[in-house]
Amino acid sequence: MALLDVRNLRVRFETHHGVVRAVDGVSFSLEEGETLGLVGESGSGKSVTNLSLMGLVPQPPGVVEADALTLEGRSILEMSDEELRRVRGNEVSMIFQDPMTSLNPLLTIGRQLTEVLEVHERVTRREARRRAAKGLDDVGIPEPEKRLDQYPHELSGGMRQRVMIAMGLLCSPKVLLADEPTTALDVTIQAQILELMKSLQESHGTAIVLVTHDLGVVAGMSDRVNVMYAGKLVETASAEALFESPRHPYTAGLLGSVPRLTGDTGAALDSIPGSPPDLAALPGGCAFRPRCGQAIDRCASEVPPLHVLGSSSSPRRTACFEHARLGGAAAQGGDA
Amino acid sequence: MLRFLFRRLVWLAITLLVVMSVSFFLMKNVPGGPFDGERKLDAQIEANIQKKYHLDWPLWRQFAHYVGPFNLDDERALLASGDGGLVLWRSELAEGEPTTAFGGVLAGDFGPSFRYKDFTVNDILAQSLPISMLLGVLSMMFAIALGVSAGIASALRPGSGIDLSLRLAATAGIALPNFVIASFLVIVLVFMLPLLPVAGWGTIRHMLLPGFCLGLVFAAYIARLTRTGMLETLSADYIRTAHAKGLSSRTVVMRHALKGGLLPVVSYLGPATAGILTGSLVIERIFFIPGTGSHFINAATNRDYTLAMGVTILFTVLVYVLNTVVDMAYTLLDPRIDLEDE
Amino acid sequence: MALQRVLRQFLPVLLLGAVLGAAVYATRGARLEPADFVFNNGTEVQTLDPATVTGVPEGRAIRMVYEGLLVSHPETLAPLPGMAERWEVSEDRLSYTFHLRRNALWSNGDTVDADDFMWSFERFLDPRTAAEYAYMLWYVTGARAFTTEVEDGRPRNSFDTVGIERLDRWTLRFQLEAPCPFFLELMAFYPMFPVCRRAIEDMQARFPDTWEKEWLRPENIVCNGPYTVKFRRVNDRIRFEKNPRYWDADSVAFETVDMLAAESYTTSLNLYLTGECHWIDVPPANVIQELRSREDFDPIPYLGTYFYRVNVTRAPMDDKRVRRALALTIPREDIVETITKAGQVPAYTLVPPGIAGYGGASMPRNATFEEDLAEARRLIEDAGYGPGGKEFPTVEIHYNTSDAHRDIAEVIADGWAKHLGIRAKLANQEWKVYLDTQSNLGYDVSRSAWIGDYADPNTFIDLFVTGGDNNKTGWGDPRYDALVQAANLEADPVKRFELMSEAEAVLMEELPILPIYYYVTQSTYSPRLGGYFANVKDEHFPKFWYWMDDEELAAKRASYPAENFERVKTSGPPKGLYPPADPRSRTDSKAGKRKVVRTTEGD
Amino acid sequence: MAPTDIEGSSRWALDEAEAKRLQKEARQFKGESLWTDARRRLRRNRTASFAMWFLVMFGGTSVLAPLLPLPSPKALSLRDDAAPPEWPWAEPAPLPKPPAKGTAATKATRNLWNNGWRHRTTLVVDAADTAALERAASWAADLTGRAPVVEVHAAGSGGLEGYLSVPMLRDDVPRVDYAELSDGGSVNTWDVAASEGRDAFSVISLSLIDAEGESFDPALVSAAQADVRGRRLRVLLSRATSVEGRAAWLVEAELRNGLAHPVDVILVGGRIVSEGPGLTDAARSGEQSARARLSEGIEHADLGRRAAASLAAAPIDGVRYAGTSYEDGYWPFTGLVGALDDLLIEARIAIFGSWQTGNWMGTDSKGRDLMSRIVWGSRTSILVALIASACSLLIGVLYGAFSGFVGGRVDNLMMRIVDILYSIPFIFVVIFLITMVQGLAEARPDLEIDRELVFFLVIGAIYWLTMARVVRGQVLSLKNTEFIEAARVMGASTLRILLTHVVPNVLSIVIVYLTLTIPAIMLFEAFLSFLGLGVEPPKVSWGLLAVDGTQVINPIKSYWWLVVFPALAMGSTLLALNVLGDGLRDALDPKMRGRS
Repeated sequence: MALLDVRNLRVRFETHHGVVRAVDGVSFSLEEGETLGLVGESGSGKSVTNLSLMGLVPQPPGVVEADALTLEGRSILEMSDEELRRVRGNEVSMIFQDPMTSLNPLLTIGRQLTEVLEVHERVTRREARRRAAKGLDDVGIPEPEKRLDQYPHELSGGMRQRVMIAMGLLCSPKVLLADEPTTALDVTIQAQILELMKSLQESHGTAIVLVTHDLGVVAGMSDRVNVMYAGKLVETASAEALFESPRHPYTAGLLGSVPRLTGDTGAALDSIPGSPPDLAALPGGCAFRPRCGQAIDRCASEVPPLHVLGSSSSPRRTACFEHARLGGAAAQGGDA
Repeated sequence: MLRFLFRRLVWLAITLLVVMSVSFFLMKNVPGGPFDGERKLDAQIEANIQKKYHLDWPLWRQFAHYVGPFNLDDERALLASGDGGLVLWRSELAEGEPTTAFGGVLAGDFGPSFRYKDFTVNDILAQSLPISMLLGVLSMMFAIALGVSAGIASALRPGSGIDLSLRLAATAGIALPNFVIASFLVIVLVFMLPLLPVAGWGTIRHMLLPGFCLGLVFAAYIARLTRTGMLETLSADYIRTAHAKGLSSRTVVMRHALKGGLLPVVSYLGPATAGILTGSLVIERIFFIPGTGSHFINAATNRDYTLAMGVTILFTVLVYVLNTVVDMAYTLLDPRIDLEDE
Repeated sequence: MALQRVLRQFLPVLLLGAVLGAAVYATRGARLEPADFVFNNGTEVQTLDPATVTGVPEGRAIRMVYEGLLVSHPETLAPLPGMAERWEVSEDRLSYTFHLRRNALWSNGDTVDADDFMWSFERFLDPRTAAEYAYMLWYVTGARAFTTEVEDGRPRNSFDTVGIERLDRWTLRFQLEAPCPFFLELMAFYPMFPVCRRAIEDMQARFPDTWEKEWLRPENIVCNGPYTVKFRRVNDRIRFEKNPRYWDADSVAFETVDMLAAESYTTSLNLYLTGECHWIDVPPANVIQELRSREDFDPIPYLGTYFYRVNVTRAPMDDKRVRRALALTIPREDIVETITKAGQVPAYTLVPPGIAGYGGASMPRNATFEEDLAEARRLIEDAGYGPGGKEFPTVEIHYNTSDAHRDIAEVIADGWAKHLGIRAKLANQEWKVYLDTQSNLGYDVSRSAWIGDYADPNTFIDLFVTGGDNNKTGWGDPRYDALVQAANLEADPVKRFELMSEAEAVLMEELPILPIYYYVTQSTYSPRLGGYFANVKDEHFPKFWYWMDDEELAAKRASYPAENFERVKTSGPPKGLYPPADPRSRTDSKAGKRKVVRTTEGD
Repeated sequence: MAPTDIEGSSRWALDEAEAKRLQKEARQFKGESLWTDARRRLRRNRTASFAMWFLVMFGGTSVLAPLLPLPSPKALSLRDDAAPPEWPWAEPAPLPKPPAKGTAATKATRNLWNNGWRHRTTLVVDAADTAALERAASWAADLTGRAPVVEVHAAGSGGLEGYLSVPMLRDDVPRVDYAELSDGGSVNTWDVAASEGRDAFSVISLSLIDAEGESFDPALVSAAQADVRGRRLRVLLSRATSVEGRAAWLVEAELRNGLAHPVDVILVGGRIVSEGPGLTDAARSGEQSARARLSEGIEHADLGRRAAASLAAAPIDGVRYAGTSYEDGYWPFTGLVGALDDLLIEARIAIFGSWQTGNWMGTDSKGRDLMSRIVWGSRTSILVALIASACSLLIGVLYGAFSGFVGGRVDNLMMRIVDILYSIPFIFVVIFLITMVQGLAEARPDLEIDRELVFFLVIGAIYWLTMARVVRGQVLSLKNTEFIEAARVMGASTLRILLTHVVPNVLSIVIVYLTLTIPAIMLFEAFLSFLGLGVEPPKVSWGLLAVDGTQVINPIKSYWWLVVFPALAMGSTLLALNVLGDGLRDALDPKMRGRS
């Protein structure tokens, strides 16, 4: 049984603009110790997917539905508030994008760390403090005891993200949802943090859902990658396979817009023309069609289903009618 | 922190000096005098009175005499006590010793009151200030308890019926002058349901109505500030973090949101307390409470120069101290702010 | 930083401590034992020093603790023996001799003797005391010079030049400059009350700087009246305690009396209605309508007139015809019936009625108000204003801020506009500014009032002599001055009043003032209060007060005139406070029947 | 990189189509402007838009007060007691005592008889005597050229009495008969400055109103002018706002052409339509005093007297002259508002005639209609709220923003100044300033100081302190945010940063604070007015009404309506203000963009 099983997850927000389908029929599963990358542009539904895994989508205006949304077989959707609370931070924890604003500026680091332990494990204050210090030590923060009494504003961004990670891992959760954990950090820190997460994953055996738009990060971290566009999964594959030959024009576009060190440095980066669609007013057919260079007539009328491709050892799926042609094109260097 | 306090103290001294001189010259330039009455006095009697209270001196001299530290009263020797030694403080004088060198505000003497001739300004303030402070504390407690809980309740469910009705009540509290509310409450709680004494000062029962009426408008303000502040903090990222940690909603609100949400309230407390002190005039009248509030206006309308100066100085110091306390409390609540920055 | 950390830790504790401390402090205030009798004095008294007081509220307090040579009868105000047992007046009415009683003691045990009086009068007149009422004693020879001739801050003359003489330890004699028919009344007037010389000199020695306040502190004050001061709370109350050393202590009923300083009329009424206060001096204007049918509200004429001063130095009010037109057009009936409501009487003279033997002179009027109006219009035209004539400038009615004054001014302005076509603007000023403006003649028409200090027309007539301190109109007339002068020198009371009436006639012809109405007293008091009488000066004397027992109350109620008064609940007084065993001093006062004054429309 | 590089480089060069596409994209991305968005969101916020409409309605009522058929807010109708509210359809409550005849309210016709708004001459006839009534009516019509209104009320003796009254508009004046005019008899002449010799001038007051629409003959005016004791005519006044069927400029032209002598000033309806060269100060002051005269209706009193005289000379059987009353009915406003009010009054009379509402909210103890006082009082209160809060807003926000933004020593100093000002007893400041202004106004009447305006400004000047503090605190925390840094990096000037970045971001707290301040200001105004430092009676404001109201709450008798209605008016307006304030805050909050 998968640790986390998501089938046909649909999240919509009912706003005055109309119904926004932030996530529309996403399915995936997560095994223990696995790292799943969730890639896409802003607004493609990655973060909402993540939040719905925690039961944190604000309702109303949000509505979360799924054929299955289970953690170790227990349905997250059917959990009571109390049960959800026990899951959060304990079995599933989350790291947010911006360490600057995600820590409460008015409370000490120690207080914010220990309260997780106090809530989920009945430990004494002293024990909680000890473990919090150890947690900080684990994520490579020097002088953890001293840090406990400091306030977030006294730490650098990287330090704060380390604190966030330490907080996320304090209760040894089974799943760590990392929502763009490195976006707000500079590159050297980014690498450290990623390295840290990887090593911690190994030591804790935690499964990670890594939400990012940084393909480099995904490549380095993930076992498998889900690419999302306009609330839908458009491609899912193992990291290597995906990078080798994207089978969806959007994936290809994403890859094409990553600067490379090799090859013609003077060449222009290929950007995907246009901008992400308004989720409240999606065009019929394939949502990517207006920006797609490969679109055919059928794309306008039908929503392409996820085609299963590849071998059973490395299963991959793509939601493009033209995936076969694309496979060849991708080999030519992502010239979409 | 200590440096901050020291600096504030220096500023307080400067502020006081400026306030004192501006107020002094202002009030002396307002028409009318303390001894004017319906009956105009014989010129000589008026001159006698003026002389007795040194109102015939040039302004600068009156001011110097008022501020001190040297006693400029010509009837008494300057600078020296009876035995020729220098006296620094009244208490150094043996009882019955005939002179003092020091007087004025700097020697802690606010002078005689012109209106309450049997009392010095010190006497009056010493009598009325504790009463006002008590009333103020009580109404502040009312205000904070009512205001903060109403503010939280309405911030947790913005747009709901509770929110709307609380906001309605808060607005009514602001819009209806407290004397209207006080008059109605007196009718209801004293005459229709004889629960509370009608007026006066003494037991805790005497304080409930005035405390409530006085605090109500501030409760309404605080409720609004709390609501705004809470809405702001509740939408902050760290609240989401706290939820993700698995904290119960109550803990999230009480521990994570409230502190931030109350920051605007804290900075409001300084002016609010000052407002309660001066704004208690009407409530003091209605409930017949011998507090300081009425002096703020009455001393001015009576042209009781010394008392007016006394309450002005008192008010300045109080507001100053309160604001300093609030600033300190602010830094204690919000670690990001450093007092040394100021 | 470290300090901050510590504070941060302890802030909640500190706050909690503060709150708890406040709560403890709050509950600490023990409940005050209620006094036997409580009355509202309306404001905090300025001082308890008889020499320097002026106002009515102060008078009430002074009478609690001091007694002068004479006291007044509570109803008729006739002089009764006080500190003086008996007195003689010389034939020429210029010399008064008082014989002190020998059993009068100060509350410290000292005897009250002529020295105390001599010292007190000297102090009263001394410019250094700066007594506002010093001029009241200027009828005594040399007194005026003693007060006003100052050298180096001291009186130039010795007190020997003043016509107050100590004949022996128990006898005093006053020599007057001119006959003063109300001199005995003056001797019962509170500024003339004595203070204890030894006690004050003691304080002067002990507190050379602050003795002026020290001797008045409750623990230091030495009194010779029916009560002593137990404690004072500014703006709250003065608690009086019966003075056991008072010479007539047997007839004093109440052990303790509280004098409140509640300024709000509504609060005062509320206190009265809840039984926490037994006598209030003024109820709120809007309940007077309701009160008038009750037995506890008993307005009677009061020695005061409400009038407008006219600035005769300004055109067009420098024209007598204009002033008369203005005076004729004031809707007095409307004012007393719909604004003041307490039974005030429309005034057409300066001197209020109620001074026995004084005829006075009223301003000439026509048979009806309509004819008055017609005459007024004619006068305005004669004066050259109105259609075809000059334009009448806007008149400003100047008054000090108060609802009652505003209401009256609105009605008068309305009347002038309606009947004369004169636009009147209202200008209210804060009290002291108002006084300043009035003294400097910075007004057109200014609201004024005068309450008589003693029951003699002189207290009113004297105001408007040319250049008088309280004239404040810029008006002056040699005829008037001569008549007033003559009256002041006249020994024959009848002739004197005639001269004064003539003077008033001049005033009413010239009209530098526009009389509006005469005051009434507005005291509201428990029907059970005995020894209390409404009188023309609204002065009340604590030594006579007591609680009626049920029998007496029933008798009092039975004596009400045919009009049915609404009975009000009277809270039962504490036991043992019914009339004292020896009601000597009340015998004649008790016989005094309740007078009911109902001012009615037109009859 | 230099801009020329961009243009020169083909790599960066955009073809036109591409540029358009990008622009379109940008537009799409940018969506709508902050303000459009705010407006949209405000419209969508139902409570806020309701509040806004409510306020607009209330403001409209206040501005259009003269148009509404309300009784006069100032005309007294003396009676024993304040009257409780009555339903619009209810029979008028009997008065506690019969009113003095011909002067005040009567039972059945209170509406007509509540003084104010019009001048009238009243005749008393026996209501039963129809013939007398008719005689009186025709006599009145003859005299005035206007149909009288008949009112009937109970006479004191139990019978009925008819009151016949001739309602007159404010600008109605006795018609000047041209025949009369030619012999100079009825031209009113004020020798305003006659005694001053050389500068002497005359003011001729003529009625140009022409009820029957007869033509206006300037020649007659000219003739009259020659009649004026041979003096040069300096000012020509007309008391009519217009001549029927004739534009003001036409009247002016006619006057000009028709007059034989030069005229310095021509006034039509109290407004100067033409100024000649030789206008002296004396003439100006004469013009002013004459203008003040215009609205007073003394002419009508004259009519009344004429009527009385005529009746006395030739009595009509059963008809008695009762009196003449005239009243503006409200306190006049100056300037534009005054001009507008004149128009509105005329519209009111055209629409409603003499009908006016009953005492739907009761009356005060002087018989003035409370509803009317609330409506008219709103003018003062809204004015004070607007002026004072605008004043406090302007000073407070700029001062606070500057102080907070500049920071450091300047900030410290500026805040200490606020502390000092905060402590100085405001009451002395107010008394001092008001006394000063009064003195100045007396010394220099030519400055035309509006005392009330000054008073409002003083209130505003007192209330900016807290605003400055609030804003400064907010700015202090904004100062170090990235977007301000960004703006600074981009070289924006301090002022620009303040105005475009800081101020909009403190707006939400400012709005909240403002909605809290306005009620305080209204009450403060009442308090100061009570001390004699503010508006002068008979003018009222809501604050004054509320203060007056509380004095009537007591256990013996409570005139509840005198508290409830003013409090309701004030409360609902302030509630609407608050709701609107919240709505505005939400609408302006960039973080709330796109949300509901």
